[in-house]
Amino acid sequence: MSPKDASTVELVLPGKAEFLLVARLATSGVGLRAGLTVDDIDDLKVAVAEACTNVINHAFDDSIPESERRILLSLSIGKNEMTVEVEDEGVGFDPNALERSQRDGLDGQGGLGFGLMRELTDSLRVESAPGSGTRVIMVKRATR
Amino acid sequence: MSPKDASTVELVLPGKAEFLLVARLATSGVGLRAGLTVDDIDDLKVAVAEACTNVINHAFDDSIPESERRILLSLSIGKNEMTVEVEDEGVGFDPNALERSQRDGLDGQGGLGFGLMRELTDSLRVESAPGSGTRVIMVKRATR
Amino acid sequence: MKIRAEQLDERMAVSHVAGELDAYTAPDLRDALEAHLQQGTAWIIADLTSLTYLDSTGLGILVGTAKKCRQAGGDLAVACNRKNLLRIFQISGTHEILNVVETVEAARERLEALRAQREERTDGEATS
Amino acid sequence: MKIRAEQLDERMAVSHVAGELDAYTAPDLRDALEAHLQQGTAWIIADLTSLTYLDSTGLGILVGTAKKCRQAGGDLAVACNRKNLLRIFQISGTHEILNVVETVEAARERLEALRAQREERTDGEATS
Ligand SMILES: Nc1ncnc2c1ncn2[C@@H]1O[C@H](COP(=O)(O)OP(=O)(O)O)[C@@H](O)[C@H]1O
Ligand SMILES: Nc1ncnc2c1ncn2[C@@H]1O[C@H](COP(=O)(O)OP(=O)(O)O)[C@@H](O)[C@H]1O
Repeated sequence: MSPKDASTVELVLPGKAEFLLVARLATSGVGLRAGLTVDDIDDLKVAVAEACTNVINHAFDDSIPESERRILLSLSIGKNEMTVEVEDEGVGFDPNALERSQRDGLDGQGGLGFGLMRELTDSLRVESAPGSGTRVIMVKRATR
Repeated sequence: MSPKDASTVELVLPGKAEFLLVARLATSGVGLRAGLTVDDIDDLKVAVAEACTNVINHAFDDSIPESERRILLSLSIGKNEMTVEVEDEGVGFDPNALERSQRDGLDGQGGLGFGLMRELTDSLRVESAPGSGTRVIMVKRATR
Repeated sequence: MKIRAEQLDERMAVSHVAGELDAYTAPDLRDALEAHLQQGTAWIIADLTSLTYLDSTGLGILVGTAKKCRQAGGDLAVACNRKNLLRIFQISGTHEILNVVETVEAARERLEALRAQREERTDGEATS
Repeated sequence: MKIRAEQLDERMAVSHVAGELDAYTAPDLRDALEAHLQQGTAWIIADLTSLTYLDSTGLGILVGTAKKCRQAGGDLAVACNRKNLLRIFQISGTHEILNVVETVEAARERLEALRAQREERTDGEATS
């Protein structure tokens, strides 16, 4: 792992709920340096935690040993914005099937995670395919 | 970079003072999960920041482009303790020369950083040599 | 996250929740709310006025508990006054079904009112 | 980190510092303290009662400023009451030379006393 530039922080976190706190704190720290407001940061913390929680809940099947269940989190300071990438090397999924599951909403088995990510950031992109891991890219602009 | 086990968080930070805050916040998060007290964490945050500040101030000469000036921070949860490694691929130094510089104390040009790291942790090891980068390994036990 | 249980009357209780509610701490909240239901308390207030963080995992537990409360003849209300958390209730569309109000007092009033309605309806059915 | 300057009298000023003082924010404190000296104020109080973080970089600036104050005929005192920061002053051995006391009031008294001593001594020299 090597940061793309001198304003990116990269983290490798074990894929366990225990470390969601660390993901949120790192997001806060970079967010402050990126000039985000406290409200922006509150929103982005939830979006980042949703993406990380998805990795923990969905990315790993039994074939992946615990020691290889990792979350790769990249936090980049841009011009009046911050970009977050949440990546895993897990089972992947078909992002096109998402829209269907969104309709279930909270009542069904899911879909709320991506809904919150979309609402709480300014841009959301999901790169995934069955068998090839997942990358979620979110941009949060500084309001002010 | 691949974590040694399922209880290690690894960070790659740009070697700039701007990101010391992120190093401290990540230390807090892992410290809480490691069962450290708030006082333990306050101490360890300073020790980690001292090691990172040294990387920023001493590790890089003009031959190293900004994009390669990185701090590698590894935070591991152990049994009633937490281990921190701060690593750089910079110019390195002779740790044996440290004792001399310590005598200067605050009045001289330095030596306070390692003094604080030693006092604020339960174990400190410095691995370095001119030309081969530096690794500082600190252990903080949970008091309680 | 810290949770403290308070029994208001035979059928109504509060879980006072402080700190951060995420996938790591959520099981503790689920257990605490489940305990109320197990004890026959189906009118539950989740006091989140000291909660600083909430995401979909916490929402899922609150929504699931609200359903169980209703199945048991009661309901759930949430006390919450922090802007960042209220935003989460709003954009997730859970503000109404979770009876989100600003204070524990207001939550209690909300549940008392629902209970009165429920009893009226039952009385009506019984006498019709 | 936030800094607010307050002039107490012609020769004494306070820098009220809040937040975190590390290698990133240190230049701002150095500039603020330097500004007092530039304006001829050599008796300086660093009010760190709202500071939450301090390490060797901040200590370096405080020690450097204390020296300059003394060279200019004044001195520096630090107001600090947080346990974690006091530990840093103690183990770095800077508690005495930085005149660390708990409140801005106590810091002012300390500097007034030093100033009185200094003037007495100067008077003594002048009349001897
Ligand atoms: N990192 C991931 N790896 C594999 N599948 C994922 C990942 N993230 C999301 N998914 C899939 O997308 C679905 C929708 O996710 P989300 O909107 O967060 O809701 P929920 O997590 O509640 O199901 C998940 O149920 C899962 O099937
Ligand atoms: N990461 C590093 N790379 C190169 N040299 C270092 C590094 N860390 C420490 N040093 C050397 O060790 C000396 C002592 O460090 P320290 O005790 O922290 O005091 P100070 O940083 O104030 O000089 C430094 O002056 C420097 O020469």
